[in-house]
Amino acid sequence: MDIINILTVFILAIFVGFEIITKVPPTLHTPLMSGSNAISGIAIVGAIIATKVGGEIGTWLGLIAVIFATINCVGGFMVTDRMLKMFKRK
Amino acid sequence: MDIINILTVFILAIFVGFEIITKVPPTLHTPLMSGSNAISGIAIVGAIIATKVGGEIGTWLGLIAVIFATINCVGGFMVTDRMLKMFKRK
Amino acid sequence: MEYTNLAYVLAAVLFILGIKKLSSPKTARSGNTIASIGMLIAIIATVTSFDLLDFKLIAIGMIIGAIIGATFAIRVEMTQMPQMVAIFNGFGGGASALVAAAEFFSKYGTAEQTTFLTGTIILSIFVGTLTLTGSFIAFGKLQGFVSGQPIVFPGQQILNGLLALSLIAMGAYVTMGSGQEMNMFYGVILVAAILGITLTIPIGGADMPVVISLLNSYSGVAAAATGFVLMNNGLIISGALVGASGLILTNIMCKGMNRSLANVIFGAVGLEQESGGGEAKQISIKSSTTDEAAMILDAADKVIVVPGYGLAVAQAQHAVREVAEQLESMGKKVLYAIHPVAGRMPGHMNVLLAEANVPYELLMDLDQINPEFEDCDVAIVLGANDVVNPAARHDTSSPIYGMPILDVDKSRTVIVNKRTMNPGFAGIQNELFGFDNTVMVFGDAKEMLTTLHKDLKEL
Amino acid sequence: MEYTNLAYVLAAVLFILGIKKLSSPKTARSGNTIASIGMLIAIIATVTSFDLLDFKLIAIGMIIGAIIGATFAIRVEMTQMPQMVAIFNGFGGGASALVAAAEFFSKYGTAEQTTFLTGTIILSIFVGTLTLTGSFIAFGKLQGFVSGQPIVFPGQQILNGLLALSLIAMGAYVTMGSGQEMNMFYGVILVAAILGITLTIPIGGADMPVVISLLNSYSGVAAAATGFVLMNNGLIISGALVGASGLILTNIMCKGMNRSLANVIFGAVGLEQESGGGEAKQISIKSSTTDEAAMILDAADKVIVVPGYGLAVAQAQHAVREVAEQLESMGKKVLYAIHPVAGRMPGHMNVLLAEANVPYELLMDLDQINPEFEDCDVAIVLGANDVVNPAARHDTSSPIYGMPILDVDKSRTVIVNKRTMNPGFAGIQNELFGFDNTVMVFGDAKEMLTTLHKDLKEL
Amino acid sequence: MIAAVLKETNIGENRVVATPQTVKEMIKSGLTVRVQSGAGDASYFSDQAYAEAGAEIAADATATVHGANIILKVDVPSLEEVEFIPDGSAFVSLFQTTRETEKVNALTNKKVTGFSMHLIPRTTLAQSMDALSSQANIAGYKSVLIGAAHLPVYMPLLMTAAGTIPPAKVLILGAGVAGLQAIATAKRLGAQVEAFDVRPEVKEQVESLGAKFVEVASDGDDGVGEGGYAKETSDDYKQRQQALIKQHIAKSDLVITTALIPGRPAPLLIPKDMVEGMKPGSAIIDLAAENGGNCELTQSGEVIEHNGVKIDGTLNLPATMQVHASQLYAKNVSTFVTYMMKDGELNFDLDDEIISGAMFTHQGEITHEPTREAVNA
Amino acid sequence: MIAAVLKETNIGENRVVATPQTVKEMIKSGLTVRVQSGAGDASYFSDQAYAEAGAEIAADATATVHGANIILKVDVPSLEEVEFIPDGSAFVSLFQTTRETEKVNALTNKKVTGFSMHLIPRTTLAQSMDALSSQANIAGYKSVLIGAAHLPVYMPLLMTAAGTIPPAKVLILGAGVAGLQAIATAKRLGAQVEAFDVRPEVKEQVESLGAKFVEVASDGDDGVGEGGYAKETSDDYKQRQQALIKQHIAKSDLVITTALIPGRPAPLLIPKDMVEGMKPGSAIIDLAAENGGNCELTQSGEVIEHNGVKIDGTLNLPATMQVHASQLYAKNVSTFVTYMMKDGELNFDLDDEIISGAMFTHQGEITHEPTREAVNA
Ligand SMILES: NC(=O)c1ccc[n+]([C@@H]2O[C@H](COP(=O)([O-])OP(=O)(O)OC[C@H]3O[C@@H](n4cnc5c(N)ncnc54)[C@H](OP(=O)(O)O)[C@@H]3O)[C@@H](O)[C@H]2O)c1
Ligand SMILES: NC(=O)c1ccc[n+]([C@@H]2O[C@H](COP(=O)([O-])OP(=O)(O)OC[C@H]3O[C@@H](n4cnc5c(N)ncnc54)[C@H](OP(=O)(O)O)[C@@H]3O)[C@@H](O)[C@H]2O)c1
Ligand SMILES: NC(=O)c1ccc[n+]([C@@H]2O[C@H](COP(=O)([O-])OP(=O)(O)OC[C@H]3O[C@@H](n4cnc5c(N)ncnc54)[C@H](O)[C@@H]3O)[C@@H](O)[C@H]2O)c1
Ligand SMILES: NC(=O)c1ccc[n+]([C@@H]2O[C@H](COP(=O)([O-])OP(=O)(O)OC[C@H]3O[C@@H](n4cnc5c(N)ncnc54)[C@H](O)[C@@H]3O)[C@@H](O)[C@H]2O)c1
Repeated sequence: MDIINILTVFILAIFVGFEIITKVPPTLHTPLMSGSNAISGIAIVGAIIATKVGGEIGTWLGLIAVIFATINCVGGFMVTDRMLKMFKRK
Repeated sequence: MDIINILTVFILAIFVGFEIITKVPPTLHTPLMSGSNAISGIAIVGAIIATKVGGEIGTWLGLIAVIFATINCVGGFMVTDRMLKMFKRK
Repeated sequence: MEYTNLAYVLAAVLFILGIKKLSSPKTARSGNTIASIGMLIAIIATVTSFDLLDFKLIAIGMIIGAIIGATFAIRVEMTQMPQMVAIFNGFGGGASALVAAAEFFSKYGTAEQTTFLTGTIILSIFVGTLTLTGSFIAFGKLQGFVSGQPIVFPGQQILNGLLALSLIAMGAYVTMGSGQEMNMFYGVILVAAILGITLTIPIGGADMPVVISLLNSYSGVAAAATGFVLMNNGLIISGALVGASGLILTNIMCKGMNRSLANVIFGAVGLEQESGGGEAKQISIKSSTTDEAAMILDAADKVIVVPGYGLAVAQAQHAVREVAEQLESMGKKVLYAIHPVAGRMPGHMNVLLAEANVPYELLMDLDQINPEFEDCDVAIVLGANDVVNPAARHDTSSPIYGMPILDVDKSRTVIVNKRTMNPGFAGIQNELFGFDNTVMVFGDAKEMLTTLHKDLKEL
Repeated sequence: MEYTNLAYVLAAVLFILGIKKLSSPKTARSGNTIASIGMLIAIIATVTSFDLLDFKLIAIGMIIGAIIGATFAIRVEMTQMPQMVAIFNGFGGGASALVAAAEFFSKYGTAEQTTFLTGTIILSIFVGTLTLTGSFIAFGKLQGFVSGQPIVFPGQQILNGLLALSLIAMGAYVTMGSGQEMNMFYGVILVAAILGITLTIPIGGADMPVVISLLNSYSGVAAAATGFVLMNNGLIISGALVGASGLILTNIMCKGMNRSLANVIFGAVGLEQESGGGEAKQISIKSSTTDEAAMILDAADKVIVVPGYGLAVAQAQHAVREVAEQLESMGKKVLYAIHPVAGRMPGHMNVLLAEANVPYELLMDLDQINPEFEDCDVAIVLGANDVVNPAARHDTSSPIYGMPILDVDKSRTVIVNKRTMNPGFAGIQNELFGFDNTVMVFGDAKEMLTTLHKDLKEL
Repeated sequence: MIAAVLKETNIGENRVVATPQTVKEMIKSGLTVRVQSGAGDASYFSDQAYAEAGAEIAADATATVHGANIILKVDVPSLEEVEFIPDGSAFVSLFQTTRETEKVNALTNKKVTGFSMHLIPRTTLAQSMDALSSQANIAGYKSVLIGAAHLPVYMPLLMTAAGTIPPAKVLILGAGVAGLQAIATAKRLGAQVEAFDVRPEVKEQVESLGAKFVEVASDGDDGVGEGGYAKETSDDYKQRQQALIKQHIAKSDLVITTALIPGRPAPLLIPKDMVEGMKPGSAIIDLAAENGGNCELTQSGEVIEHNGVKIDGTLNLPATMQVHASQLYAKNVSTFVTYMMKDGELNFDLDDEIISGAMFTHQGEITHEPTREAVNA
Repeated sequence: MIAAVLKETNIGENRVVATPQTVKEMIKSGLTVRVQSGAGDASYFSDQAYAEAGAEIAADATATVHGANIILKVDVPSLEEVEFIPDGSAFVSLFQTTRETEKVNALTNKKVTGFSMHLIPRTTLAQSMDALSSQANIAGYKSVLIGAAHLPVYMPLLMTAAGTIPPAKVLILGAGVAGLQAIATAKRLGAQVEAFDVRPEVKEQVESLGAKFVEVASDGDDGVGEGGYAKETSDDYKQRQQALIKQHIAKSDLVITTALIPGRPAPLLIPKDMVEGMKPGSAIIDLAAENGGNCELTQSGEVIEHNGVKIDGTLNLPATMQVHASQLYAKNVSTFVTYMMKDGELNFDLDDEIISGAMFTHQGEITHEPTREAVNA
């Protein structure tokens, strides 16, 4: 994978990120923030890889990273869901 | 460039395409159509490449393609500009 | 190769920004410029990236293309814009198909001819050719070369289905790559060309813009497919962009016409609606929408509202005040012209507008307002008829000859709203409706004003 | 590798869809689910793509993380949501930094340590660490561990500037790769951590949500940087997505607070605004915007409008009718509750609403309307005060004790619009404004209703 | 060419046929205008104002008409007035030609060219001369004010600390110009307004003012109607219509009747039994009182009470709003007179629809068919 | 406990102090209600309706009050009426206690507990008993109807074929309850309405009805004012205010004055010279005529004309809208009476602001300070 290619992907992803959010009612600000925060838990992918490719120190750092990233993902998605339950129409 | 990568780019570009257009006043429908049509003249890039890599038949097909694509680009952008001039506020 | 790809990404970014800007009236023109710069970058990057290019050939091709394109673009009349777009679009689709074909011929029989390659080539040729012929039919319909009426015959849908099926079969056959491929390949081209025609021909002239928009989306798809053929990021991104945004735009246009896409494409068998009514024999009118009216009003500085009996019938007094206030908030000067006999009782319009709390200061009587029409940008006539009939000024045979009327026709543009072409109280036709500077917006005054209000806000 | 990348693309698509859906109330919950499915796919793809993974270790890590995360998520009170988000976000940033660090250690000194790699590692560590410490401070502030007041000291901006400069210098040094790098590497981590703290600590509690959103965007950037480190498409796309959308969201939130981002980050030195007015001593109120009001109304089926003297002062009779009609067009039942003494003369509200042509049938007097509040979703109180003061029902010491009032507080939600917390004619405070189911929207009734009307249309 | 403006002689007639403004207009068209002293007093136009506008002021009626070519008045002339009108001159006033046959004859005998403002065609072109419209508009407006003042109840809906006041119900019978203005005025005051008229096109006009049109629901399934026969059993329809009106009258607080057809007896819309079905405290304003009234019990020129129902037959409401009534009527008349002026001369163009329409005697002949019939009857 | 409803005796007083509806309410509170036969006739409430509501019908006044604990009336009682009121009973009516001192004395002597509906405190809580508001509201409404009927011109703007009619200019002096309702009604009729009041907070209220408040522009630069002295030279200010009002009156077609302060002489707002500055054909409705009038020329109870300006001093406008006036007033009274009922007994709780506020005599003492001052003066 060359850098240009990956940059292309990066730039396009940024555009998508900019465009998908246009108008959000204020009540959804926190849930949206929380939900997209959970997505940044994608670092877990890196963490898993790190446990393998990083040597011993990598393994341990990777483990902590896995824990951290999992907290982020699991906590993030769950807390978002809790918040959103409140908005459900009766 | 592997196919997955190029697919990634393709998919992301589609998302961008879907997202960038949200609300267009009807008077801009035609200019917008015309402008984005001019962009599809990007086929000219392919046409240029074709003149080189396509052998003799490729050269000639490529030439016609270059002509076609250029008509699309040049005509498209110019006609769009003409239309848009009308909307300029006094 | 690296900087070329970088250049493509840059071009794509400019396309994205360009399209974005094109969707707002204030930035549209710069958007077009930005996109064209993107195109320039992409072309330069391509030309400079290959060493052995036949620059002369390419230059000749580009010059020829540019001359043709520019000539068309400059010569075309404003009213012919849609067909211009159609024809340009057709060329774009054609170019993609040609490139794919070139690739097919050059790789045909070599080891490089993978299934993926052939598949994308077939796709590119199919979509590109269909776009080409479809666009040309659209052009012909709008230009009057082909009947603008929907051309329908029994079994049309079935024929199209069969064509599509055979196309898929042949495409698959070619892709799988077993014997006799060349014939099949030509077959694909032929059937795609026919399908482009048969799919477009049953669609009526009024629906053409939607079809052109759809074909525009297709030409993007064709470019993207060609991109896959050539494994070229620039083509892929730009093509996908145009394909996707074109689809969205098509959808928006359909919604604007209150129809679904399927309805446009397959519903052509239905009836074309007649514009205008039977009564208006000699007058040829221009009928328009509230959108257009909103645009016209947006460009105006001084607007005069002319209420008539129809406004009262529609009970649109509040709606008209809301529109007027909206216009005022947009910085325009708005006045109301009250004709002494508008309505059905003396002072009818006063009662009506007072109910909606229109300030007395804005109401002008005939003597006050008539000089104002001279430098008025838009007069908007709402359910008034006899009181704005210019025949009263010059047609001695008219039963209202000699009655002072509101000189709305003196203003730059006149927007007239009424439900039909039926005459008013005096029972006489109104030539105003056919004037060059008059635009009719049909519909109940209240509904029309409500929509207009929305449209003005959305400008 | 190929299917892993495909899975990442799929995950990214699900993230995109998820975020999109999260921005509309109706689809938000399914959006969250979709995003979490994307995450699951990404994890499974990663885990299964390496042969020699220490599954046990990873499983342990994930279980520990999941337990901690879930416990937090379940235990937390609704009011503590923002700090929860902050702390989760910190962990995310931390994880990215850790991964980058692991990569640094493993590649340190090897041939694989290119400038690009080191540069992205430094970036990832810098942003990740800053996110970690900054988020923890934000958490502390909201949770009350650290003072919610802006903590400012002279020279703060200068200190931050110096820290940032040194960070850049050290980062560049490491990237260039000349001697003593390890120390410098630790230095980057340390300074980034400090910067996270010093940048966050001067920001007041009220502005925290904006800061959290910004840090959320940062954690996306950190993930993307890590993606570059690992040349991993999944991380890059998702990270870029979160980074960009987070920035947009931050901007939207700033606009909602009528401040610029720079103002939030650097303007902390200014004063915190007090919410509410001096007079309302004991009552703690919830102040909100027309957006919120529109959302609340959107979810309602039955709405009762309660006009008072303030509506007349604002001359908002037409505006209220427009809002009511908009609500009706959205399928809601709208009634008007007319209190016998609302306004300043008998029948004041009738005169007012008749002027705006509100149909008589919708006007309900006290006896008719009070039972209706029981199953009313939203009562919207417009410039009324005394006539909705619940003290009249129970507070024997109140000068209006015994007067029948409109029981707006019986409805599920009460939206109260007035300009300030000033009392009405009777000169007494109104406890209604502090009720749990009451939301205040401050402002002139006409302006508020006009904006509300716009917001309702834009829902 | 001299135009003479006479002072009105009828009691309660406060209007005047010309205002200083219209005097100016007539002078501009080439006429000499002579105004009888005091003609405008009741409408607060002083002799001085007329003089300033360019009129000659004449001391009395005889002096005013002396040598005049066209004589202008609001009301029908008395027989004495006809006496001193110069032979062969023209005369313009509100003239119910089919009722005042004696005076028609007198004018004919003097070879006076008589014009009645009542006879101006109701066309779009002639609207600015349409005195019937301008005066009926006033009557419609004023009738509501008077009616509202008669009522022992409020017109608008009011929700007050002492209870909720429901809006008054007002029913307008006959929705011509007067009726429509009455609708508008009653609506303004906040009443619930309904109206009825025999002309079907009026429904739309009534609704254009936000009021309800009372009509027999067209229940297509009420018997026959297949081949169309028995469809137009207008008797049955009329009866149901009557019954419906009776119902609505019974519920109404104020009924205003406007079916005044100039020159003909007013149609009877409210017989005695309907009045007796009304609530005590309600009121009827009968704008057709002059021609016999739309209500059976109406006493021309009087306000009576029957079973607690006030029935107001006051005549000539426009004269009670004399300033604007005069202004509008004078404008109608001056537009008509100047319309007939060609090159400084009065020109009775018999081919002109408006001029011949308004004319009822000319050169000793009765030119208006219905008038001739009435005179000969 | 018996409540007695008397028939009114003043000429033109069509109201009645109880309606069948309020009779029911009073009975529900534990009272026995006795109604004098014919009491409701003028307001179209029949004896039968009262009987159906549960009231006893008594043949005459003496029979009605016999043994009654509380006696209810609209108007102040005549001295004869006071005569037959049982000693020690309670009495409720609209009573200008500072003017009718003789009657106050008579009631005191009979140890009658007197309540005046005029004295009900103007608080939010007491609004449902506030007869001053309910009756002033009617007066304000009716004054515009009468005023509009007086005018020789239209109220609204009308653009017609016979010319454009400008809207009438209406000026309201005093924007209390009556004034505000007058503003609203005149606005409804389409007039251009301005108002003036001495209380500054009224400006907002006037504007809340869409009318213009007349005030001296606060031109900060008109002389001194630096250190604040000469700022409140209220004399100068007042003078400019007067001059301004004079200007506005001169331009007005209709002026309605409402500065009626119960029990006190009305302030003089329009001296003769201002009237003489008005246009002929304009009119003044003086709602304060009862207490001397806001206009110098007002003749109480009469409509006069001065230099072409009508000045209407008609008294007791609420009585001309007797159905609703009675309904509202009766509701005020019954709310007040039932408010005093505790466990089936009348309870004159002197600690209660409303009860003690409305009371002027009790157990042979005058309890209302201004009344005592007036009696002793
Ligand atoms: N002012 C008076 O006192 C008085 C009295 C009687 C008669 N007139 C006569 O009435 C006429 C008044 O002139 P005018 O221009 O006001 O009216 P008009 O000439 O009668 O024309 C009214 C127009 O409004 C349109 N219309 C009706 N309902 C509508 C609705 N719901 N939405 C939109 N348009 C609607 C009608 O066309 P569509 O059907 O195509 O919609 C009609 O052509 C004059 O001829 C005048 O002489 C006046
Ligand atoms: N009906 C009658 O006959 C009559 C007569 C006299 C007195 N009163 C008394 O008036 C009161 C009426 O009650 P109410 O609830 O109608 O009025 P209220 O209690 O006087 O309250 C009106 C509220 O409207 C707000 N307001 C003023 N202008 C506004 C604007 N432009 N936009 C938004 N809000 C505005 C004010 O708050 P902010 O200043 O914070 O905006 C005020 O608190 C009762 O106490 C009644 O007794 C009634
Ligand atoms: N061309 C113009 O500009 C113009 C101007 C004014 C009036 N007009 C027309 O003149 C005509 C008459 O107007 P007008 O106000 O003088 O009418 P009018 O005074 O003659 O009659 C009043 C109304 O009473 C109605 N009526 C008669 N008999 C009735 C009955 N038995 N029951 C119920 N209603 C009954 C009539 O239909 C009419 O609407 C209308 O058609 C009107 O449109 C035209
Ligand atoms: N609490 C309640 O709910 C309630 C109900 C009704 C009235 N009120 C209050 O009662 C008070 C009086 O109301 P009202 O209608 O009985 O008033 P009113 O009849 O006593 O007086 C009418 C108006 O005339 C004004 N006025 C007096 N002298 C004047 C002068 N020289 N020039 C101009 N204007 C002059 C007064 O300010 C008042 O507004 C007001 O404050 C009103 O708000 C309160």
